[in-house]
Amino acid sequence: MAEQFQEPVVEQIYTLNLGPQHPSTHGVLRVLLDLDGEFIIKADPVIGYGHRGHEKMAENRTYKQFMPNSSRMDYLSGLLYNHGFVLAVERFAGVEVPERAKYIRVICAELNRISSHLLWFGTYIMDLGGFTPFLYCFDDRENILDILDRVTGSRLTYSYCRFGGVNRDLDGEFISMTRAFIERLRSRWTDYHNLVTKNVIFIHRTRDVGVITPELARQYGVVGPNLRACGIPFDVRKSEPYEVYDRFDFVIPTGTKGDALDRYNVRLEEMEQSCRIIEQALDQLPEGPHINEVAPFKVKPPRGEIYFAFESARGLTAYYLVSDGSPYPYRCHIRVPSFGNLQVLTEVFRGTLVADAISILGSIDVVIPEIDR
Amino acid sequence: MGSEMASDWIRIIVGLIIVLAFSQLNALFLVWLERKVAGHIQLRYGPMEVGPHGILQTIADGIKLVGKELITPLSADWKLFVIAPVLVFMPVLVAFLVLPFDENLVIRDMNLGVLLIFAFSTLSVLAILAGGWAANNKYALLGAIRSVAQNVAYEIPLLLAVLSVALMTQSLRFSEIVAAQCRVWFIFLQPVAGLIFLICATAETNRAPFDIPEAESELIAGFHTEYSGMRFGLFFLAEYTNMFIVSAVATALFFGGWHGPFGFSFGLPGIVWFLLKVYILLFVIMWVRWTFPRVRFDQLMNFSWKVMLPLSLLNLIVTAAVLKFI
Amino acid sequence: MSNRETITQKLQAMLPADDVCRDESCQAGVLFSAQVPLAKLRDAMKECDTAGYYLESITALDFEDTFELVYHLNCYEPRARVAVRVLCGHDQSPATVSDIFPSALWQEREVHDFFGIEFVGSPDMRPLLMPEDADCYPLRKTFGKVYAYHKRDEIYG
Amino acid sequence: MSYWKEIIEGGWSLVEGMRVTVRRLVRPVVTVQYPRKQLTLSPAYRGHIEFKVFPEIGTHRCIACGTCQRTCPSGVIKVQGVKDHARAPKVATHYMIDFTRCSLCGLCVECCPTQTLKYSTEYQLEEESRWDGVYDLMARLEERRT
Repeated sequence: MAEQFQEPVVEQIYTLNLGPQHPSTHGVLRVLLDLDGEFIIKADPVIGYGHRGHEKMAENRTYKQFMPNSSRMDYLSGLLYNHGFVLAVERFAGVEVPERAKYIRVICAELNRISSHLLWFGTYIMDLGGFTPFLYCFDDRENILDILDRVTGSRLTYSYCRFGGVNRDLDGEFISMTRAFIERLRSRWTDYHNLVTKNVIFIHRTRDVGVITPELARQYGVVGPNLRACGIPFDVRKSEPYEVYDRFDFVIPTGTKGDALDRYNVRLEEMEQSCRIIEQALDQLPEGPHINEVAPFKVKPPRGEIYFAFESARGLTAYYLVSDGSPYPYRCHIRVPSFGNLQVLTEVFRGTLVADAISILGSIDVVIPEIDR
Repeated sequence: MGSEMASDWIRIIVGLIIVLAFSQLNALFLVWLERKVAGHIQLRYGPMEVGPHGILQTIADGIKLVGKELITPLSADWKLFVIAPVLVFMPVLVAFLVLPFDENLVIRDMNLGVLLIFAFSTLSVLAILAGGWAANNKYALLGAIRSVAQNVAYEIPLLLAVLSVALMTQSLRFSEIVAAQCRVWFIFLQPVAGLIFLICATAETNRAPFDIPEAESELIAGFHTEYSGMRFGLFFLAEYTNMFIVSAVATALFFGGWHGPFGFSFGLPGIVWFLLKVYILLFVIMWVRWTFPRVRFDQLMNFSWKVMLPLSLLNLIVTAAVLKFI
Repeated sequence: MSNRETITQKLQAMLPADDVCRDESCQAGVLFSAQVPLAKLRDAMKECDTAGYYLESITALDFEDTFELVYHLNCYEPRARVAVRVLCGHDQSPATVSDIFPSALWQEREVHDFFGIEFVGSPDMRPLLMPEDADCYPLRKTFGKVYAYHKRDEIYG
Repeated sequence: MSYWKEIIEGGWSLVEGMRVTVRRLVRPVVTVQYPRKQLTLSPAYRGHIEFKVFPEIGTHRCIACGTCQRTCPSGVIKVQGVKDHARAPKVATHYMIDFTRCSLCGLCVECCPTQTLKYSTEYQLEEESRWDGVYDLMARLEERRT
């Protein structure tokens, strides 16, 4: 688009208020667009409509009490956030975790990642105007939710991980359901590719749209699939393996150009990789307790701090915890991936069409409550 | 002479009443059908609660729409704003006058019938422009502008496609065009024109994947963002009635109108064949809508000017040449 | 030489040995932590920028005696995270780094929202997450219900 | 040439897409008509909390220790108990939860020293006012026993 874009005549510019109530801003994002015709001159995202003060809440709660909050920041990958927070505190306070619990967590976290990506896939096509793939994805996602519901008892905000293990043990039914799901998901790829990936309209809507160069990604701290789409194989699961991720064989999918189509392909491939991780974890799943029964009831990490990074569905997420030795964190900061991923849009939007802006916003996969915290 | 005039008038008045009743009921049915088709494509039921399989759902929705407050935004140009939904519906009704439902079931078989339909269906874009403009909303205005550009772009290949049919029959009268297809439908003789016509007709009626004037994920609802209640309902009904008309025209021009396939009628009356084909085409339009993502505005224009227009011109030239030398 | 070695050497050359700390095991998630004086913040960040690092997060800690700004930087290498820590008195204003890392702009706005720390030279200090008319700094320990308000040494000493 | 190729390939990709949707059109639907047909709940379903009834004593075992009250992140629980006489164990008399603010984390169930709490499987919880979301677990227990 950029070559067609010419410097505008100032008088022709008008402001369009995209959101906060708009069908495709995924929550309560508001973007002030300065437009020349349908070309975007300047974009100014306004966030904060969903600010709940999680960081302040953390200071007034014990670590255990903050645990349910963690899955409410990014409601699409709640279990991953939950997992990350529990891992951070465990490493901070030195809580032992049984092997089986580690595998259970990885399995559930990867299932959650697939469900998050599936939802993204559906809503992204819906942003582009195709309604039907959305429902197909929900059909598949419903399966994951059923599986997770079976073990966690909840469908969205799981609060499943505990310091020293997980809430509830897996049963045989769970394992067979998961294996059946993976098989089913793999059988659906052909349909998805025929319906969406190969579709000429879809390709034209996404190819060369919203290109994020590696340098731009670095400047804005873009992480996750968006970063991998521009060709940098950076994944916390590989670079700083936490839990048992170093025992699994999976690859980091990367793109080449960093456009919306690459981001799409990377996410689709990531789902397949998650399936592989789950399969390996199910094969290796050891017997044993699912929770460390002797874990202290009240977690009191020693004085100091920890910065724990993990890979959520949207990229590198980190909990920064400072403890004064009491059961309450002195400071809890959450580094969220969507923050940088959204901020880069001020740069990427420039010179694109309104329709492209929607496509780019969708392809970035932001979850607004995660940014607002 | 006098009695003939009178019978003509009676015919027109009765026809108009039937048209009004039919078009409304048909639009209601189409809305239901669309929701059912969408539902089953998406592995869900669609409306199920009101009436058997939800057949009365749209009537309930219509009653709800009638009961709703008609909101006129303060900053709107209210005269235009109020008149636009009426304007959008009028040309739709006129088009019914010349549709050949059966050999003798035409309200008025004009010798310029084809031209009349396209002349009037172009008018609806004016109403959309008026509505979008009068609402004084940027999304509505963007939608209206897109709609005008799109209609202008797709009108030309559409007419060129029709023209190649008209060349073959040497007539713009529907009854003659249909009569010429009693053995072979024109879709087999003019496949390119037929395809162009279908694509352009989808674009003309603002249906997905060409629904950029409405584009709910970009422009919220495009030109009817600010409309509420039955004013919105009129836009909605007009859209579905328009769909019916383009399908009917396509049936008459390319799919043999009231004729059965290859001259076999299987004992069915013409109107059954006609409506059957129309509803199959309508189903295809819905099927397309629930399959594809929306094209981008500039791509839509490119597609029209760079693909559709050259193709339709080429088709016209080839048709003319073939007719000349054979 | 890898990015992490470059930046370690550069920062070690820039700062006295007491102020830097390297932890190969990354137990606290950070490979290299540098206590940078307020005046040298921009220099340190520029070094990070040229070394190919990206800015991961900016956050502040409120202590009884001072604010502490913590900049976490990372590059696309395993275990390479760098923390740049700056003590910033309650009445001091650090310089902005938003011209070095564009991503700092929003993060500084967020810190400003929550702690009321002004960043000198920032082009845009409008509230980001807080409402436009907010007149409080919620993450300061003087706001709302607070369990503990320590001096810095009580935690890190 | 690439012009024609793109048109034909693009057109074919659209046909492929339409084949996918039409195949789904004739497949059985996956949704259920909710109020008429309901799915079975998962065995782990976490609703609001409820007292377990222990068959050997025929009632709950809550000793009103207040651990759940202190553990609850949202401050949802209010529990009170009495002792019959100075040496007797404490027995809960009132147990109220404000379900409108509950975040269903399940910490109360886990921290209970007598294991007397469980998750309810009720999920159709439509109420008329906010106050209807405040549940008296004792009253509910009585209701279930009778």
